Amino acid sequence: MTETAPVPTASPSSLRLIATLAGIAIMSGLLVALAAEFTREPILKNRREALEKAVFTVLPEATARKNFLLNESGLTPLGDDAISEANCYAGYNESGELVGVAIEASARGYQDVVKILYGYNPHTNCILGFTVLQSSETPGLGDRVETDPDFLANFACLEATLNEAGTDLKNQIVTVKNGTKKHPWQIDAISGATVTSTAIGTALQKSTTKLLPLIHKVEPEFAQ
Amino acid sequence: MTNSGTQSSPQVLLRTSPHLRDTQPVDVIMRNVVYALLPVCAFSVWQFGISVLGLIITCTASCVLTEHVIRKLQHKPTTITDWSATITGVLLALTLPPGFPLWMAVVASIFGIAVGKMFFGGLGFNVMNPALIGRAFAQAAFTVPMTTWVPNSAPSRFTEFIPSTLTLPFLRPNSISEWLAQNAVDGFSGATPLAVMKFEHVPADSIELLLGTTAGSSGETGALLILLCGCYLIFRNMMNWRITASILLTAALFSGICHAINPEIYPDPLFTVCSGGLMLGAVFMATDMVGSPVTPVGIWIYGILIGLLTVIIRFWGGLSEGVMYAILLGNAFSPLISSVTQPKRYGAPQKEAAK
Amino acid sequence: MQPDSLTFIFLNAFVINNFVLAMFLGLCPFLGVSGKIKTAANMGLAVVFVMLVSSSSAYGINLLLAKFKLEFLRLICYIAVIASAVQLVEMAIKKFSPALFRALGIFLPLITTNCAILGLALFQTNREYNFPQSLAFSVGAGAGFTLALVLMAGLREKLELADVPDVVTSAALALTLGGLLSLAFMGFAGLGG
Amino acid sequence: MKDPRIPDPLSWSVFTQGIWRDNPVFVMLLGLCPLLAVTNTAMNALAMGLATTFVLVCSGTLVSLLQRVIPKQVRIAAYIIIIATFVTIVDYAIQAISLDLHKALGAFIQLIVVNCVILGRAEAYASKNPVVNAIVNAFGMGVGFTLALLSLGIVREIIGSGSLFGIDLFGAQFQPWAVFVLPPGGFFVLAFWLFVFSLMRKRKETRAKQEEVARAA
Repeated sequence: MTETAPVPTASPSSLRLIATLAGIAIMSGLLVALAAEFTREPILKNRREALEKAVFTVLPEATARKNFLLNESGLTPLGDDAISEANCYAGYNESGELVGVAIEASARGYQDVVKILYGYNPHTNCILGFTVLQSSETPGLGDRVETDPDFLANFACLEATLNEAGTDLKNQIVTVKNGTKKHPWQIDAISGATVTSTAIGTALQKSTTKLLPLIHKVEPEFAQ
Repeated sequence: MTNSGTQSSPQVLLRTSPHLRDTQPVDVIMRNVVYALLPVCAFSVWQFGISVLGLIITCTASCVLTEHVIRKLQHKPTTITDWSATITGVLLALTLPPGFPLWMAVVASIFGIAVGKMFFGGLGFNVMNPALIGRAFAQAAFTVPMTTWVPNSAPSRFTEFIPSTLTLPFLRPNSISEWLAQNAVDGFSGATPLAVMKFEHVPADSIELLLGTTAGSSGETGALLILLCGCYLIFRNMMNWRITASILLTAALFSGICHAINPEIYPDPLFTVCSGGLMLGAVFMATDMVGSPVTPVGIWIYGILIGLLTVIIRFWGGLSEGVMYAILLGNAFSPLISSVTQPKRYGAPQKEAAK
Repeated sequence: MQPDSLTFIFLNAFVINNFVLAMFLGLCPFLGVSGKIKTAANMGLAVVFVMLVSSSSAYGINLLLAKFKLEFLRLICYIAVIASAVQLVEMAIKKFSPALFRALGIFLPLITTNCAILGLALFQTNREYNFPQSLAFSVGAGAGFTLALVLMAGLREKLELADVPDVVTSAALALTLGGLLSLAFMGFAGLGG
Repeated sequence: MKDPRIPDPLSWSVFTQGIWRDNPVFVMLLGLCPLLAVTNTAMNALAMGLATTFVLVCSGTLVSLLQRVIPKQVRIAAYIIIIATFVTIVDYAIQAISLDLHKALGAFIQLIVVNCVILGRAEAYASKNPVVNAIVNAFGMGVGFTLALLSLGIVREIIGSGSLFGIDLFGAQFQPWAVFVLPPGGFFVLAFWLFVFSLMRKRKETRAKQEEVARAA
């Protein structure tokens, strides 16, 4: 697209130019608005399903979910469709008891940022599991964090207990070299994929340090 | 690998070459580089056993054969007699892990020669070091085998192959855990000194690094021996010592500064220079005349750039070793460096060099 | 390094996930305008400039659209803004620095269809960068684009004398060079991690 | 490419032009950004191809219908708005069909706007030809583009992950060559195809020359 073609002999008035462009713009605006309107429901449904699947993966016992916004000023319940505004999702079992909270976290991986969703049970102080929401880690290496059974075994119950004052973790979550895990708050790295394993650990450590004190403060409010 | 682009291409000679050795025929220089590499090969076979011998033979044979076949397909006389494909094969083998599956080594050799060299018209026109292109391709394609290390001086190294070496083509490498259990010397961690330093901040013993009794790529251990072999080439005036010197000095200086700031995380200069593939790269790969700048000042800039990049990737990158990428990037930068440092022509416009 | 720090955002677009070599944005000029180092550098300069302008205007537009809940118009607005930004930049340069205009002149109109510019605006919106982050992103992306272009030009100038086999077309050659550069840039993965 | 005032008669070549003789990728080297960026799996390649075809056909139709209405001076701006409209629609449609697909293609769906193939078709063909021709030609171009995407996507997925359309081909023991699903692989596979086509062309030329010589003798 370089330059417009040579001007024809009878050039139309600029009014007509503007009018044509405006007409086309209005038409396309209408078309786009229509498309957005028609697809809103299915897209929301897809988002809900994707989220539900992720939440139920990290909170295996959960059968129902509720969206919340958690920040310094407290816990705000949100509607079922407010997925993008929420930052934590509570999961409940069939009898309506809270089985855990799913939270998003992210950290620097090998190639780019790794985004995960992890489940946390405030009663047992355990991180119950995680699922990768977004990553571009090396195929066959970094992406093993989701499939490697030894690595996933770290998350049977990864300890995240608050200190007495309730302001910080008692023991910081840390990723250690493959085969040297000694404590329940350590993550045994995948050998050869140290960077991605560490990224998962860092994401969990950062996010729990920030959010656990808040969660424990408002825990009763999660109840259905 | 030294000056090589001058064999069949009079155009290249037009460039201001600062090198005295243009008087020596290419194949003589190349043959001497092979001689200089032989002690390194012998040492690595002694260190890691017949698996490495297999690796060296496989890589060399596939490189030479690839070049020969491509020349035949082009209906042109073969160029394997200039020894350059041999050097590429040997160097590639020396940069691969000792237990690397042979079929993958063949793939890396073919890629290095075919895409890295013949695609551009063969010797003298390749823009980057073919051996390193082969290795970078293998690193990106077969990441896990490329970062699986075995201990040196395993007891059975002269009688049996490391199981992963003999993996069938197109299959994942055979498991070496059983072999490791039988052969692992006290507390072998499955990592190179560089990786141990990077991820656990435990430096290896410098004497071990100098002598080469550590884990690592086949031929990169034994910094002292590599340096000696390089000295032979320098002594015969077949290698540009400025490149080697500037890379090593820059790397040492840079890591020395970092070490002074935080000795906990950053290793000392001796470790930086002797560990990993830096010595092998600085002596035998960065000095490849085809991929380095042609101006005297450019040579120094090129060396400094490689030294800096190596240390940057090692200290702050996701990989524990960065020499290979640093040299490839150095090769990529070298036409630019040449053009910026080109002596001004008489009557040339004021703003000659862009960027 | 924090994933949302300005340094990381810059480095990420500059070398780690280089705009051209890892994200494949701006390939047309990468293959088309990379014959000479000088031209490539000028093109890069023009792109950095336009990127800064269009990235900041895209940031403003996005704020406006979000305020009125008109996100579905985003793409149309972005492309319109970029096209006008290129026009404005062209006019401004012409007025204030005729020398620069002569150097960049022919490249400026080409930039509108450079997908690196629109890609920049879209990625900064997807990643929800704030204003300083958007600026760091656009400078990084522009620098990365320039670097890739200039390196490519250097290699191609060098290869002008090469005895390249006649079945290797210049496009295949350029793409292979791009692949090799991309391979070399993989060394920057995880930088600053 | 031809005199703009004489509309093409509707013929088979209007359709096939985009598939072989003027293939947007292999012959004209257009639209390379999405071509390399999303072809790490065959599925992504197919989805991208279909999306592009949809935009090509729709914008071609509209541009052809409006060719007498749009003044020459503002035609490019008008085309871009029309294209952006359909791209936005496709973007929403893909989100409604599958979020995973949308995530895999990412911003590259929206980047269809700056795919030179589409603007090029609008400018060079749709704006000068009857609607039916414009549709058929755009469809042919779309098919050609999709084939190019697939030829990359299939090669990259088979070698790079040992599968095709997500179906495992060689079993668990196969060692995938990960480089092919990484960025350098995209460059190399496209360069490989261009090399192969150039080789074929050369062969054909040599054979034609030989036949000529033989006939002369």
